[in-house]
Amino acid sequence: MSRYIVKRILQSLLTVVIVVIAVFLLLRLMPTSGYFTREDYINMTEEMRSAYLKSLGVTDPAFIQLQRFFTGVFKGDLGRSITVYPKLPIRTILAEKVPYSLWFGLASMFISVTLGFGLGILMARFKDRWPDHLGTAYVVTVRAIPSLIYLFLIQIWVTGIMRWPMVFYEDRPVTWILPVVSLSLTGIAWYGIWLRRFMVDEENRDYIKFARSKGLSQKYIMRHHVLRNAVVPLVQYLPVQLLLTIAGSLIIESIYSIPGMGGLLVYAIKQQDNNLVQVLVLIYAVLGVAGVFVGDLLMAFVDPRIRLAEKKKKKEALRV
Amino acid sequence: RGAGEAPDQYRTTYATEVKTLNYFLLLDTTALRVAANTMDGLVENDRYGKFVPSLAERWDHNEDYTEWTFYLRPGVKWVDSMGQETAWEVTADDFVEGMRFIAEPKNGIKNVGIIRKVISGLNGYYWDLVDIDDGVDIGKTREEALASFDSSVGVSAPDKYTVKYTLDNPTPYFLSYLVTELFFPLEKEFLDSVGAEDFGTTKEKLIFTGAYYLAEWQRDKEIRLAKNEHYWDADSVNVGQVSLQKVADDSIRVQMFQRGEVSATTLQGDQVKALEGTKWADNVFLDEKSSVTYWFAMNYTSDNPEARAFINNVNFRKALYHGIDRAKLLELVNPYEPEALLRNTIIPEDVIFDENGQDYTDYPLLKEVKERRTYDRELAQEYFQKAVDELTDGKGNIKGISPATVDMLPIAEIKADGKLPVQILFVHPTDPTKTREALLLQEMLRDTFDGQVELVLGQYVDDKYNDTIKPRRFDLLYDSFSFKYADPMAQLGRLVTDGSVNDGQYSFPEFDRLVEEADGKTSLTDRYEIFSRAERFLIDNAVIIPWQAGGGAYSMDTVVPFSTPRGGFGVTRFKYKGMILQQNPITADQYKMLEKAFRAELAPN
Amino acid sequence: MTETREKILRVEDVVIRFNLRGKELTAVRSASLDLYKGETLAIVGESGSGKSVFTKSFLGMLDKNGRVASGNILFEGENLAEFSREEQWLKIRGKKIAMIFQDPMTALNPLKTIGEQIREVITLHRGMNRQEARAEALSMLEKVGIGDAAQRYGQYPHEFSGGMRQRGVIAIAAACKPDILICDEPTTALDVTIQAQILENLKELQREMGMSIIFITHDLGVVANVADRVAVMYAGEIVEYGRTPEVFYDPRHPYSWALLASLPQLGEKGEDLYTIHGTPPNLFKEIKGDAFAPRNPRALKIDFEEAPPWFAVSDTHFAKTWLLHESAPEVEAPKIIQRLKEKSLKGLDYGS
Amino acid sequence: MAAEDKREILLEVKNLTVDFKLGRRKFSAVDDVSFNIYKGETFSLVGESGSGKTTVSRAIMRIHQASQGDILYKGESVSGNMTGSQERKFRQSVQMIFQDPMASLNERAKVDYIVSEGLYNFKLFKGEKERKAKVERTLRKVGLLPDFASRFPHEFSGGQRQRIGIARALIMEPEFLVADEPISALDVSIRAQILNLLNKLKKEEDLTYLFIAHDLSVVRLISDRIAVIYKGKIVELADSEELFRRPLHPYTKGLLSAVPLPDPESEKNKNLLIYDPSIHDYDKVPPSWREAYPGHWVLADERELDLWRR
Amino acid sequence: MSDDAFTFAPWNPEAAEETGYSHYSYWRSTFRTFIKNRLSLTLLIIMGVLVLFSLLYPVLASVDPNKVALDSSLWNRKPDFSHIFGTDGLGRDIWVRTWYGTRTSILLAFTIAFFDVGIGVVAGALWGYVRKSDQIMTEIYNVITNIPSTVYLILLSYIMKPGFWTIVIAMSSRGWITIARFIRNKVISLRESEYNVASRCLGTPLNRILGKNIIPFLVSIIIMQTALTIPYSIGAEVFLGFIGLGLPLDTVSLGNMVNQGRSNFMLYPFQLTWPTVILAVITVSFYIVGNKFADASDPKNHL
Ligand SMILES: Nc1ncnc2c1ncn2[C@@H]1O[C@H](COP(=O)(O)OP(=O)(O)OP(=O)(O)O)[C@@H](O)[C@H]1O
Ligand SMILES: Nc1ncnc2c1ncn2[C@@H]1O[C@H](COP(=O)(O)OP(=O)(O)OP(=O)(O)O)[C@@H](O)[C@H]1O
Ligand SMILES: [Mg+2]
Ligand SMILES: [Mg+2]
Repeated sequence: MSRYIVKRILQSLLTVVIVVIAVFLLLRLMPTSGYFTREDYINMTEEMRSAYLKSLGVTDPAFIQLQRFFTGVFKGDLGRSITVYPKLPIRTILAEKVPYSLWFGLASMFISVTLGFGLGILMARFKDRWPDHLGTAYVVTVRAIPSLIYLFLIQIWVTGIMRWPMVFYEDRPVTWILPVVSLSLTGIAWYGIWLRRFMVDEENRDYIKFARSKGLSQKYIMRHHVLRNAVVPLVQYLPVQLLLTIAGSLIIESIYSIPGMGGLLVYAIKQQDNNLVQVLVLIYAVLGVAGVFVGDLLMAFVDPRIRLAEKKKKKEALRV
Repeated sequence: RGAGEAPDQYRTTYATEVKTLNYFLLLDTTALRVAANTMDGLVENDRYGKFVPSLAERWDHNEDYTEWTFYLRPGVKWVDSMGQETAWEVTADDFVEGMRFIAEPKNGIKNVGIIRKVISGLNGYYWDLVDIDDGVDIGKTREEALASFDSSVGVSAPDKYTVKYTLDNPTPYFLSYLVTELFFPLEKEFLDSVGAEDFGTTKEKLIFTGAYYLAEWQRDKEIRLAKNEHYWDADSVNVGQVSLQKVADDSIRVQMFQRGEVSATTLQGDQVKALEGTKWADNVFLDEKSSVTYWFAMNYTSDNPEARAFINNVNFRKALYHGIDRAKLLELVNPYEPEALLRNTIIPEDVIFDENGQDYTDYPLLKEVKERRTYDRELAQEYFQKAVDELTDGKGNIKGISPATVDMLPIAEIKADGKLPVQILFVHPTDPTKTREALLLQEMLRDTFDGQVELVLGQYVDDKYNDTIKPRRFDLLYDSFSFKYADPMAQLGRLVTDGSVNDGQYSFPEFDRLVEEADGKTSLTDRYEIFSRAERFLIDNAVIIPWQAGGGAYSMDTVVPFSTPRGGFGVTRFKYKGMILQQNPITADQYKMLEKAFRAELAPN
Repeated sequence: MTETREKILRVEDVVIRFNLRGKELTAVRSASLDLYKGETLAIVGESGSGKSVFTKSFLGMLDKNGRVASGNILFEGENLAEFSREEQWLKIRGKKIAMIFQDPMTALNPLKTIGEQIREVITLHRGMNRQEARAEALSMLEKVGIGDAAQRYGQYPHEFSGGMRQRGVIAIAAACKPDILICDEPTTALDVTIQAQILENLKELQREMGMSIIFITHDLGVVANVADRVAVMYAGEIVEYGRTPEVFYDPRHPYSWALLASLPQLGEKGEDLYTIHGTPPNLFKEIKGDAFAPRNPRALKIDFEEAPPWFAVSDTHFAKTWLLHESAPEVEAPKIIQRLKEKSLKGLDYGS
Repeated sequence: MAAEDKREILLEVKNLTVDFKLGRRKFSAVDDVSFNIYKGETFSLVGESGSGKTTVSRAIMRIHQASQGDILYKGESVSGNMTGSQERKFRQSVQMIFQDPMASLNERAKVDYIVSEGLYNFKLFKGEKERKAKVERTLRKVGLLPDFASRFPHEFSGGQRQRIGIARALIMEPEFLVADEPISALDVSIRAQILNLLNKLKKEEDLTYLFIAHDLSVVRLISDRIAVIYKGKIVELADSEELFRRPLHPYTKGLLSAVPLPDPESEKNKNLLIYDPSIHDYDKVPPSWREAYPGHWVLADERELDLWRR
Repeated sequence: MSDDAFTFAPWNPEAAEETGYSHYSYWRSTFRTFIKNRLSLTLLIIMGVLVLFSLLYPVLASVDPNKVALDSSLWNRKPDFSHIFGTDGLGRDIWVRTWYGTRTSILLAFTIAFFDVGIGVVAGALWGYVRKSDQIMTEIYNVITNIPSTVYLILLSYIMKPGFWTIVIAMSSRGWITIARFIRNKVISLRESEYNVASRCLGTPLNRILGKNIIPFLVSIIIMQTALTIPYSIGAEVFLGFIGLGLPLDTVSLGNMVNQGRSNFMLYPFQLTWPTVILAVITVSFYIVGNKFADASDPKNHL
């Protein structure tokens, strides 16, 4: 078991390293002007620029740069932003932004899970009746229509009708509602549809029939057998989603002006802030990999069939 | 006045985060706003545009305007981000330190070029340091060079409350420099305590002398200014708080105004039109124009051979000059009276006056330009035909050009076939209005030149300079530069060969010569006369094509008009000192009334 | 002798229909059955003949699209066929009538320990507290032949072998001491050796608890082992039933003959086995006459016209075939079947 | 014995071991198994689930690789690499019938294709007409109607599908057929059909069978010789009647005693023998393959052999 | 009852072999099951009509969707008879643009789907069939899925010039892997299935095993995945447009129209409404049709 964990951690590390290297190589395709603030660039002569690049170590072989990057990360030094927040330590930026994304993420995750599970249970219980159809319609809408459109409409209309401020103000709790709800919409659909599917699958299992023949009531079976077992495969995905809430949501943070992580990467890429891009990618990769890893551990914990020794990868991309 | 109590908070939005609030490094209007309101310089503009005392109580200058002495208001303390007075008083040394800071090349103060040749000794000092940093042996060590500042640069503090500037040339308009950030003071001890690197990167790393202090700076969310209770002129500050909210998605700004979430908004043309017949129509008024000028720049050294050939042909440039219906383009912004926004000259009107009070743009050579209507379809076609005759073999083949694929990626890739229509890459930002402008321009040229001029549209995603100008990935674009000080040199001096705003990299020795000649004159009339010839040269040869004035947008506002400082230079127009807010949005009638009253007050000044 | 015994369950003319995407399928057509207290009744028939559906209806366990269209299922003075609400069934299921399914691999909840799954029923039906229920569950595990019950109690199904799981399933079903235990092919998925052991356990359990068992299988060997009486089912009908020796040694319905005669165990080297041709009828269609007739080489013309009624062979042995009609021609059962009797006299068990 | 040796050996399995990887662990599903199959006989392999029967058959069919040992068909090794023409010859003359008729037919192909798949592979027909004729003839041979060719497997009952599977093998005109539990997934009433068919084909086509089953009672009817396999090892091998008459190994005995018989009388007196592997004492001397009676082999040590023979 | 009734009936063992089943064809049943569902049939028809219309419209109609009106009175016209969806801020006809935009978006989505599914199927088949590739493919899968899709899209769209093929490359270079994963799982289960073993025993060459034994079972997954990729691709185009990395703004696409219409939504709602409605109908149709097809292609749901 512990050997398996060690092995998995090493494997995850490998994945992270590969991701970072891939992105690192991609970044090298971009012009080096990303290492200057615009003003510096204009003011410097060509020689000054190359000297500056040299001092940054950008002209070193890729391998050396990577090594330096990883060493820095290892020592807890994430470097400084170049163009997005010139000279600001990246650690400071993260410290400012992560809490917003995290709290919104956690709140919406809580809502997604509770409402999503509620929806799933309702849909499974009233399978092929109107609650199921209604739920399906909701899921289809959320999944099929580009989220930008309905999120925007929700912002315009709901704030108009409720006379709420259009953007987020930290000191006004009503302005937290819409971002959190908007963030939860897809999650609710996701949990709902999968829980429904798993529950329906479970309900058709032989052991459920057997449980019924034992004289257990429908309610009891639903609660103690069907729901419990249907939740298990979803448990695996909770940690990834939880961890990735740190990454924030681009659209929602943008339209509600939430100073979270969501837009940071886009912005860093657009501004060619290579240091920042690299750190962010590293973080996302670590979060993703760690999430999957914790998910697997959790899965092994809740599902007695999975012994960690048999690395039984049940990592299917769930798609609605 | 609107009903109810006047609000105590001015709220507005900004779209991109400021990178630093180091007031010597102003990069965008948001930072300008903060600097304008948190920092006072020696002088300022009042609401009529007059230069009035600020940190300097009074000043004098020598006969030929080469020595200026300012006498400081004693007892003014620097204030920190809590609004508390610090131990430091604003003294003459702070102004010397400010100059020392911007004179240091390592601090990367971009705008220092504007005054390098004004303050005596500054230019030499600056380049010495640059040379030393580049490893050039100039017979001095860096320490020696730094030590020479006090003796060689024309700024000094004869006593605690006296600042003295020595200038290379007679500069009657010197006061207009003083409202720029370059002349703001800097407290050395504070700077040393935070370090030059970090100065201005958080609110704690700044101290203030202005009407407001920076009470909150939450990146990507809010910048909040609060009234400085220790301000020397606190009585003139009517609004207690200024809040700048970051709203990246600006499609909702008008909504936010209508719902009372922001104090002011500008409106695009179709937004104005859409408000027709609503209750908001009453609240729309046309703002004043600013001294900023937009012009079309052409790339004389483009990689696109077709465009290069045509742009280097004066007849073609004139064809564009007359063929672009600028007013039509401005209908997107101002559907009702687009002409009002046009500007035909490079130097703005109503800003520069000679000893006789004559407006520079009313000098005869320019007056004609200023008043002409440039759009002339027939004339444009005529010029175009001439250009075609000169540049093509008559069968639509452009002489000396073989087909090639021009790589201007990521902006565009052009298949130059060496034939008419001539393809010209027009580069514009991605925002919807600018995109529509580009499309309209494209259609306009197509229409005017019968399809022989084909605008290829390219967008830069974020940064005009880095994405297009620097890598020279454009044939045509519009650019704008704010007017820095009250002399034509401020713009024309930057438009010479290798000038810093010469985007097109053209070289017209005649123009360069005229500018040099003008700059040598000390008599304003002479000076302006020669400048007007130089400017006329640019326009006659359509080297660049002036387009429109900045500002002048349709707006809705709760700020009582004309209550804030007025002036075309430096940070003046961003100041909120004196600003009065009202509960309800200003109505157009109110605006007109106040404007009339204001003009009347202004006249005697 | 059977008459004196108490009839615990009486099923009369049950018809079961399924609705399958708009079409109607008759899975059980007028099947009747009596079950006596303490006996084991086996139902045999080929796949799809309706054995499972028929017995599931005693528990109200038909799939949602199925229903008992007519007939009575009489148990303890109530007609189960008329039950509609879940609460009614909850009083019967598990407590009075319990059921075991074919596949031990899937009948247990993989995420609960075996112990929990037994205890759950005991707590529910017998109102015991945790401790008592646990003790009871342990003793059940031992009864079905699971050694080391205390340790096994806390294990999950995947830690059990197939045979163990099936024992676990039996323990669960028997935990409430039901009056009737329906075993739907409980050993088909298991190896013969394990099957034999489990059958022993089951018989023992029955002796101890005195319950009646309905045993569904298509393995006649198993029937011979466990059953007191046999019912032969074909295409949703019971075509013959009687005491086990009667049906084995003197079957009367051609389908019963076919079933027995085609057993490889009875074959003789070099001789062909008796075979049944063709496939069972399509249940979507109305069946006219004897359902087996198209596959029956000795079918009479009347078999295609009219369904045969029950004919009594003895007091306890009945068959539904026109061949028993007085005007029917004399037909011999296949040779193989006659051989069974001879073999039986010799003692057929191999190798001892 | 001498007489036996003269019989032609069609297939020779020598010390066959097949290993599988289970995670990190390796385990031998088939462990050092040897037997010969003579031309024209039906050789049965009997054992409980998971004992390695299928693995043996698949090793013969070259689906699994032998980890050790050798398989010789007509004297030529078929367990290693083969040239194209060798492979072709082998594939034609050795065919397999599968356990589960539901799973062994391609649901998306018509019977016509399924049956002629082998013909296509080796171009065993001259024209469409000949192929059709072959398919029709083979279908008839297994008792199916020729016009079934145009249908899909879905439409058939288990017995019919199994016959389609047999037709698929038969059309190649093989000499040797491996039948892996061909009847255990079928309904009782249908098993007889398939057994009869296999018997008939054996005679008519002069086939040799390797017949795999888990139920001893079934194989008696059709086998000439029977091998009993337990946990990857063959524990006993004898002529069919001999084995039934005189089973030696306790496992074989247990297996025999457990077989349910369709006879209430004998079932009532059934005496179940349960095999307990711990009765062996193999710690010091591992068992070896010994001939207890002529042609009757058993896996035992010296002591056991004596004991059992008594 | 005549005595004759008790004589033996004629017996034909062959007739007994006749199956009771109707002639079953997988595809026919799939199709039948699919069209039985009225909703999916309706959506399929709507979808077909929309797709066909958008593909044909530009061929048949003569109005240039990019025709800018120099006359500003034609800008922002509300829907009327001459412009049934109204005009946009430059007087371009929204009806015409909607169809051109639909075509662009559909072509984009189809292209992405084509590459996604094409690469996904080939890679997935190899991944599933060639055991040795499993480890490396799994690692690739981990790497790709561990880079958040937006990050990846943004990076690539930025490095390449914004445009049709950039989006295609950005989307497909990532999207194929999930499809490959689906295919792999299916192939693995097929690879081990008995009928495949049977084919191997018959010496069937790999290409025919693939063609006859594997691919026919994948077709339903392929169709479904294709159908589901389409709404996703359209959504991605809209998203990229939102962050300024979408198709060039002078390209008429639904994403661009939505993003342009959005900026003036409160003022000229019709400019957003119509493209959105069409877009929603298309994405929802593909989504539902994809899912319903998946249901219909499952033999369990066949009659
Ligand atoms: N839910 C259902 N919907 C439709 N038809 C059903 C349903 N359940 C069973 N059937 C049909 O009813 C018939 C009888 O099925 P049943 O399961 O009782 O057969 P069985 O005799 O138990 O067979 P086996 O030996 O294979 O278990 C079959 O034709 C089956 O297809
Ligand atoms: N491909 C494989 N990989 C790993 N293990 C396998 C594989 N195939 C079979 N085994 C294992 O090998 C052992 C023997 O299996 P095999 O299928 O040969 O048994 P069998 O006697 O045919 O059983 P059954 O009667 O159930 O068909 C079993 O433990 C099985 O789990
Ligand atoms: Mg059944
Ligand atoms: Mg097997």
